[in-house]
Amino acid sequence: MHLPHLLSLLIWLPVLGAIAVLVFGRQANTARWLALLTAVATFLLSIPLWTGYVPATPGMQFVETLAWIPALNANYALGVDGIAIALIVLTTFTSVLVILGAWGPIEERVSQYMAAMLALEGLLVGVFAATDALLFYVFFEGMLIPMFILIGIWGGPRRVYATLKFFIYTFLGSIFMLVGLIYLHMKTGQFSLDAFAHAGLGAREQAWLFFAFLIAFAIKVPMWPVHTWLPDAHVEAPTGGSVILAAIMLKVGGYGFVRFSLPITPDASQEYAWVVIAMSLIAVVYIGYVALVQEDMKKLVAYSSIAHMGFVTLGLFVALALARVNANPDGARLAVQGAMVQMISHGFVSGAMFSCIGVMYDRLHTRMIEDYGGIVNVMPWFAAFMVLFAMANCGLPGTSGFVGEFMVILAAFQDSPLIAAVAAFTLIIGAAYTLWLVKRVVFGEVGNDKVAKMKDLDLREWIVLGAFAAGVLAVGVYPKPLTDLMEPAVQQLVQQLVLAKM
Amino acid sequence: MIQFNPADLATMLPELFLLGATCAILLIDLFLKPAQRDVTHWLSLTALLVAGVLVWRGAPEQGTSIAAFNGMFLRDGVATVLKVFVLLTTGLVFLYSRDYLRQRKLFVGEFYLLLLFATLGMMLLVSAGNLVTVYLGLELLTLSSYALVALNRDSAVSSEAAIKYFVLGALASGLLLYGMSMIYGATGTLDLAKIHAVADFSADSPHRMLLAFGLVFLVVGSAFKLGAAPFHMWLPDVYQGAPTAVTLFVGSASKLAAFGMTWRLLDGAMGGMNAHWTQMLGVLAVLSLAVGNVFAIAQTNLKRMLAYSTISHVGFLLLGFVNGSASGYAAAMFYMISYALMAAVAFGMIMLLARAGFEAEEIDDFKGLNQRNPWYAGVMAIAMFSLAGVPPLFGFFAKLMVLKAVIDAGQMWLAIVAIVFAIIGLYYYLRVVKVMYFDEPHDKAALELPRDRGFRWVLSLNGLALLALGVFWGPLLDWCNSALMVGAR
Amino acid sequence: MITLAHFLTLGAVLFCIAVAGIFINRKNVITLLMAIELMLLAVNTNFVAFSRFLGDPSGQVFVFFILTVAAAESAIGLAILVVLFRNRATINVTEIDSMKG
Amino acid sequence: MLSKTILLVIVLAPLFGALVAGLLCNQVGRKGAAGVTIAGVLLSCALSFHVLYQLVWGGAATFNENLYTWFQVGSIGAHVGFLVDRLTAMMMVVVTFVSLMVHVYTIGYMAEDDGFQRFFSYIALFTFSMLMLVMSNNFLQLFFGWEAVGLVSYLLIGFWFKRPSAIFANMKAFLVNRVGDFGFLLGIAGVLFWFGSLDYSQVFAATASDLVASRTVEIFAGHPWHVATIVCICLFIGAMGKSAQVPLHVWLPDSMEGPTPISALIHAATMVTAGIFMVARMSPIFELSETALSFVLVIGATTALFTGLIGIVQNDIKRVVAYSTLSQLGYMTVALGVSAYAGGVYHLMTHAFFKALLFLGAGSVIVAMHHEQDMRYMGGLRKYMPVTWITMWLGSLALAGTPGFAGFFSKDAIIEAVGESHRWGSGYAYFCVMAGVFVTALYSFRLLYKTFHGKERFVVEAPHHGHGHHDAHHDDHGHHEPGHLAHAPHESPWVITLPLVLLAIPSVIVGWFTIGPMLFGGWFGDAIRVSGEEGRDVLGEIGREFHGPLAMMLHGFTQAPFWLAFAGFAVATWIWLLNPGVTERFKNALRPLYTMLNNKYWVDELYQAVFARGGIALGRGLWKGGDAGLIDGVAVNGSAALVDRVAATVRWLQSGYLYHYAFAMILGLIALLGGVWWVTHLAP
Amino acid sequence: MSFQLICFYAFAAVTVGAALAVISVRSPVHAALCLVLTFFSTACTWLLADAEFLAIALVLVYVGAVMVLFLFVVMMLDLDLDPLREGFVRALPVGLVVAVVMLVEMLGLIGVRTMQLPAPPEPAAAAGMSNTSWLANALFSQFLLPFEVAALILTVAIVAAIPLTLRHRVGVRTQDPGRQVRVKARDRVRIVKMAAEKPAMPADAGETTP
Repeated sequence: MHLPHLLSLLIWLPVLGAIAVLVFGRQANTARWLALLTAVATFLLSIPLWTGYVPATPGMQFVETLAWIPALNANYALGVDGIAIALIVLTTFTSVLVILGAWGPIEERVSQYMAAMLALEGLLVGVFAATDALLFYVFFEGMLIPMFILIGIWGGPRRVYATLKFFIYTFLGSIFMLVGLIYLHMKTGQFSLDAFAHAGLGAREQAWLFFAFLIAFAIKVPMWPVHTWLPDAHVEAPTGGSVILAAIMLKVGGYGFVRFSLPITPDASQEYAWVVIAMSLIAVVYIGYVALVQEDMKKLVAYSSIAHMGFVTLGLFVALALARVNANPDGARLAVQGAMVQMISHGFVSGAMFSCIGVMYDRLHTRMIEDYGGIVNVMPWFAAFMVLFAMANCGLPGTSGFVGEFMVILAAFQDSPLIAAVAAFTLIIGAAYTLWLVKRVVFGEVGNDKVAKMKDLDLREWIVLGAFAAGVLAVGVYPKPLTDLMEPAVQQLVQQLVLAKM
Repeated sequence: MIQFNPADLATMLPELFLLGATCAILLIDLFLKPAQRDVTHWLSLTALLVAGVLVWRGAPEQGTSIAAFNGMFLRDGVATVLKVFVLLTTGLVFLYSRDYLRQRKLFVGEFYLLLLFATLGMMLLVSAGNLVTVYLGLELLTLSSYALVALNRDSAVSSEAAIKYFVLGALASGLLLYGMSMIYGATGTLDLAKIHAVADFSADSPHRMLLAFGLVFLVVGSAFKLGAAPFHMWLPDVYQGAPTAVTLFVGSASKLAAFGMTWRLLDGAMGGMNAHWTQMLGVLAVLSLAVGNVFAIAQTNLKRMLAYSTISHVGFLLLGFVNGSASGYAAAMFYMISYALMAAVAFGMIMLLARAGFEAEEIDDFKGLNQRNPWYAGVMAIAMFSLAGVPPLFGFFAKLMVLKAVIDAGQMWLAIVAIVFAIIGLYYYLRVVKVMYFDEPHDKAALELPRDRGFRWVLSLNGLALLALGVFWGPLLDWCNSALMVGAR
Repeated sequence: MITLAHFLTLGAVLFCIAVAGIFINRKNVITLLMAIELMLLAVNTNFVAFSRFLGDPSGQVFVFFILTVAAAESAIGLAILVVLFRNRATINVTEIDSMKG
Repeated sequence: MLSKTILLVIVLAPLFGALVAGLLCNQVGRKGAAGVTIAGVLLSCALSFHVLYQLVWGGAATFNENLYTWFQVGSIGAHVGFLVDRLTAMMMVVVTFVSLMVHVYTIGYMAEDDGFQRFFSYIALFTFSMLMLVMSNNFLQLFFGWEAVGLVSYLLIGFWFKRPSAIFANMKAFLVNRVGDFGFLLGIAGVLFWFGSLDYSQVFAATASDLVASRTVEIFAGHPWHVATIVCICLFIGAMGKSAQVPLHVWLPDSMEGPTPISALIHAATMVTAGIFMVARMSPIFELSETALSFVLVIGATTALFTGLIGIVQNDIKRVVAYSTLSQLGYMTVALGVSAYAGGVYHLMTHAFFKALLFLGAGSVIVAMHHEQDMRYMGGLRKYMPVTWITMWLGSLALAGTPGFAGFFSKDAIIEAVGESHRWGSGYAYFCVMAGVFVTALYSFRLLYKTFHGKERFVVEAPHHGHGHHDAHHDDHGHHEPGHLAHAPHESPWVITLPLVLLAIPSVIVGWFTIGPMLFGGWFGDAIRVSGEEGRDVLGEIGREFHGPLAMMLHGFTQAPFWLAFAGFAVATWIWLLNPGVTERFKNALRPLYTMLNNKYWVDELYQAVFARGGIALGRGLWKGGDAGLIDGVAVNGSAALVDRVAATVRWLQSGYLYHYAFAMILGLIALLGGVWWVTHLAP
Repeated sequence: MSFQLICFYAFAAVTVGAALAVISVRSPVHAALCLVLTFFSTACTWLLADAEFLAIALVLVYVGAVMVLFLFVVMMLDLDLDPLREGFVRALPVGLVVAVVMLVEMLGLIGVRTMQLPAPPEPAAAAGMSNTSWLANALFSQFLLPFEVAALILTVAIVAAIPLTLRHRVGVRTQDPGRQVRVKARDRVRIVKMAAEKPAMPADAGETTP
């Protein structure tokens, strides 16, 4: 089955749904059901994307092209490869769960919340589907607006600071990229990513462009030292916002590296790979230690997100060295695959962790670790899920958290055992902060009277966490379908890296 | 001996019609009772509409320019585009301000007449083919504007704004004229095209200095009208002091005309010296960006903040000029149009919230608007995000085009400066959104909307247009491009 | 023999006096307006001189228009001044600063 | 021929049981949970025996097949598959058998615990994980099993999650293991990189290549290292974590916070020996590096002696056994270090039986004592619980290396192998293992005497209040006065004693008929490879003098180890049976030594200070200083504040004065004029 | 040095002097009068440039109309003069410096030395007409459009200035001849019929929404 304009549908269906929710969603329940319906429909529609993808055919599939701005040669051009499909399906999947998760906790201005979520979903799909740089940029930036609103309206007490910081930080990064894109347009006369990759740039140009892209995507990922917006944004965001932010929005940064930095500026990326690698490693170690001492659960998970996303950037840039310096394309593919799997996995794991925190927050209205303790006594099911996700968070084999880290470390070792050693430090520090959190929150005697009154998961929460758990385990036990999906794209990317050498 | 050519009248038909209509309204209004002022309102709108149709219908073929009255008046693509949007924004001013004026006892014929005269001046200005027409068109516009700013006679701030505007405007006119005299001296003609043709910019030319000297004054005059730093000082006070309806006009339509004037003077007449004036405008652009964005942060009055935002937008606009080629001007024009439409929404929102005795011009007056009326909060948010240049809204694409023009010109550092200030600018636009969405309202009750349904509809459409043009901005860009690619010469 | 330079210098001097006037008279709006009239006079002198030395009438025509507009401008300007005075009971520039920052 | 189906059933049966018992705990109830898991493990155990039989007597070939591909990226593939040879089969039997015993035992031990089903789920899950570990045919799956057993160990140590000490211990165990895994993972990465595959058979095949064997790498410029050394040391670091070798041994004693059955299963018999198994499995790689083996040897020897010493001063019955386990693991490691892999694995097997027995026996005592674990409040229990007493004696004799008992054969072989070895560090190791024999006997008999002999040091209170030991199970001891029991101790039910008996049998006899083939008969075949180099194959050397178990036993009586053990027995008897009061004198005489041992060489304190508190301090510093201070404070908020301040200060420029506005215009004009003048006149 | 040049210098000197006085005298009235003088003398210099029409127009328009308006306003506003002069001395140096810098730049830029052109023959005379008709020829042919616009501007000035300043004061008793003439008998006497009850409020016609 090959639906025409499937990608457009996936982008605009949620957006239209958002409008519909705003228009018809006076009643909170109408808004909820409408939003859920849209999200589920989008998710179901995204499945043919996976099943219809032909791995044997290289390049973009489900291509749609429509002239947009003829004067600039900018097109409404969509297309996906395996990497994008994986991320799109992750997006649609998570969106369903997020909307489900917001069923009870969001009581004020429900329609606006749901609409923002749906709009965000559409824009995120757009980011992953766009093959025109301008279109990409529009989606890339456009999603800041609903997120801004989400954090700002339904967020915590310092939401204004957090959301402004979030918006300005990310805007700062991306606008430098815009300059880079315009420059590339000047060179090529179009905005097609494909054309950009064949622009024939000189070393200096590449270096400038590389850093322009780096700022944009490093902030989005986020990498140390431009990460400080993330903990604040997470802490203040409502649960759904945190989930979307961690599970998908951060992926946009990693995806950007794959689509922009590596193919367009391969030489500069190679030359400055050490910068990114160093930043990634610092992210793993430094952020790991910072996460260790957090007193706010969300902040802790936010920091752990940063550390985990460090593996994504590490993998991508190690791949560069492997492909071009060490003449080890297989290692490079492993590294890129690792990075990609890590993105998907982190989508599940962080989404699940934030959902868990959301479940607790809904009951006690605090995110402070010290306010909890001994949850397992009153919420055994919840505790089971929480421990599972915690284990995934510290990369236990059998969970998705392991796969990406494993692949990246294996690949990094092929570049330099030292890099691998520093990266592998996450095994220790990651386990330390996660388990310490679990120890203080889940285990032990019932912490206080309020905890004693907590109710275990209701069906809705069970479904949300269960779905996340299924994702976590599925990828952990059998990642092959995922890696096979992405393999042609990864192979193409690595080939491009090798061939594009000046 | 140069003869009068009746065909010239046909060329000027829209202006002549508007003039005739204005005079008719002037007479009709005299006989209207205050309660019948709506007649003037609708007549004025009709006049604008008809004039717009005439502009549109009689537009010269792409790439051609029709000169009338011995080159005094030019009808070309740029003139068409700018006139259409001048008429459009003026129409918005009328539509938005009726209730506002009525509440303030300003619902008088003079408002309409002065605005129509100003429109006439703008149409003349953007069509000017001669320094004299430039000057006269400008004066027709500014004299009306002075009076409009002072329209609220009983308001101390209005008259303060008016006197500031007047004195500085007169000074700017004086400077502009001084420049014109120098240009005239160097070339012996007042016709823009002839100046361009005759002017000898070569290094050994005896007139080179005179031209350069004149050029500085022309730049200053244009910069004043646009509101570029350091010739911007009048702008915040005038924006704040003028009745919001007038601010809307000064901030949208008259900026379009100022763009037209700048383009006519700098490219039309002094195009041969663009190596010089692009440098000057580059400096002014950076200054404007800095001043506009930094000062805006400290504001609590929304109108004043928008004034500084205007200055920063003018900085962006000037960056388009820095490119010194048709694509740059097209980008600048595109930018100006986008700005005019965004400003219209912003000021329209202020008027929407205003009631008798309550100006709604403090940022805090927008507190919790989303809870009181989500729709209009959304409209305002669109305007703010658009002004900040966040895609997929119109303002972003305007910025994109200008940045592209700058980068194409090889002025990468200007582009960097521009975006750095754009980030600073983001802060104060977001603050408005923050106030509307994240703060609790002073008054929980649903917003009391003006009864003028047309106002509400048009304002909403205006806001949505920012969104729609963010998606379908190609045609407008093409229009701007085609107007300029073969425009003046 | 009167040369163009004579007139231009006169114009420049008048212009600079006008500028100085704006700088020195920081109190009185009316004097500011007069300084601006001086400036226009400088402009007009330039135009007249150029017109004469180029043998072209358009410069003088321009002066004609400038005179016309200046008259209209004065009328409006003084009207505004009157309005201001009615509202504030002063035309002292140092006191007209309710809007700033 | 081994059938894939059988192997799958062996693995999946416990998993199925675990899932049923865990996910449907409320539906299946206590009996259901116990039943389904025991059935699963029983099935596994029986089939494991079948597999062993097939391999040893049925002439079945080694099974090595991939089941499914985990991922395939380019030429790099990761699979899930089984490699079943004799080594594996032996491990499978040990694991499933001990596991089965523990399952049965648990019915009794946990009878009154709320988490009954959960416990069964965990131990069945553990069995699954351990089987995955041992049956793996590649490093990935090995690592999976490795971590999975770690996870279950984590869950089980913290089984009584209300106890602060338990949830501290489980975290500690996991983290210390993670330090080992850190090395292990790097080792795996090295294997993949340098040996080109994750598959055992391919890796081992690659070791034959000189290109790989002699390859060096400069991780730090100027210091070429053999890749085999790096890989082996990294892998062994993993083993150090899992098998609790010094200095990563600290978690094992604390793991005694878990219920006793899992101490027997996980922390004595199976999981902790995974490291030994792994090194033995990797023998072809380890054989490439003398350096790495010496490292293994020294670590193992240190562990063997010094942890045993701590065991002497412990009062908690389980901790004594735990330190004994540490020490025995050291022995196994020493065996690996001298290339006597078969010796290590053999000791692993015998140790599994008698140590499981000892733990279960200790558990039996603890149940009888109403969860009192302190030996100072025991004594004279033999008359209350004879079966436990006897089986414990048998186990202890085996542990101490009494000739004829299983432990004797395995331990003696190791000691002899060390004596035979000329590897760097073997001298030190020989001293350690010899001294260790004395120490082993000392703490073993101390335990027996303090527990079962002498006078009763507990008081039985009249049952004056109605609550039995229902909640005492997972309550800390402080609930009662120490040594005050509500009822008199009595022998445990059959579900507890039966496993004791069933474990005691192999503890006594298994050595007799296995030592010959397993140690000297090349029983393991290709599974364990020792380099043919001169003097490397120490077991082969010893094997030449081996003339059957009886001869070995008799010969044992003439050897130093026996006499050392006997000396230990004698000293123990003298001190703790005959002159109980003398201990205080010894304590005072050897105060510094005692203090040192009692504090476990202060290793815990050191780690606590450096890693735990140091890490937290570092984290706090980075957070407050780096993130909040520098990045946010200076760069982010700082620049925002700067802009704000600039905005606030430049506002006065817009003074509101008309003439200032005019000034600005004129000044701008002058500046532009000047600029133009500069450009046209002055600039070159 | 020709007579014309001497005259020019003389008028120029008066112009400059008077202009300086405009900006420096205390009283706005005096300033305005000085401005008149400036205009006069400038007009004379224009005469030297053969711009007779404009010279006369300047005097007529400015002196006759604009300056009278100025004076009228100055007197009408009845200013308190003292505070308006504060800061004069303080600002003087700044003003002087700025003016001198400006002058130097302007003269330097204009390149006065290059402008020593001798005057060509008088263009109007060369064309065989008076200055006025020379001007008029240009004005009513070439500059027809601007001329009309200029007219428009004057209209705007009226439309703008009147409503700003015109004020119907309440309570001021003035005679209005127009009304007096238009008066009708029934306006003088009105017979009021008092209704017994209060009439209903009339609908607010002007405020309805179209």
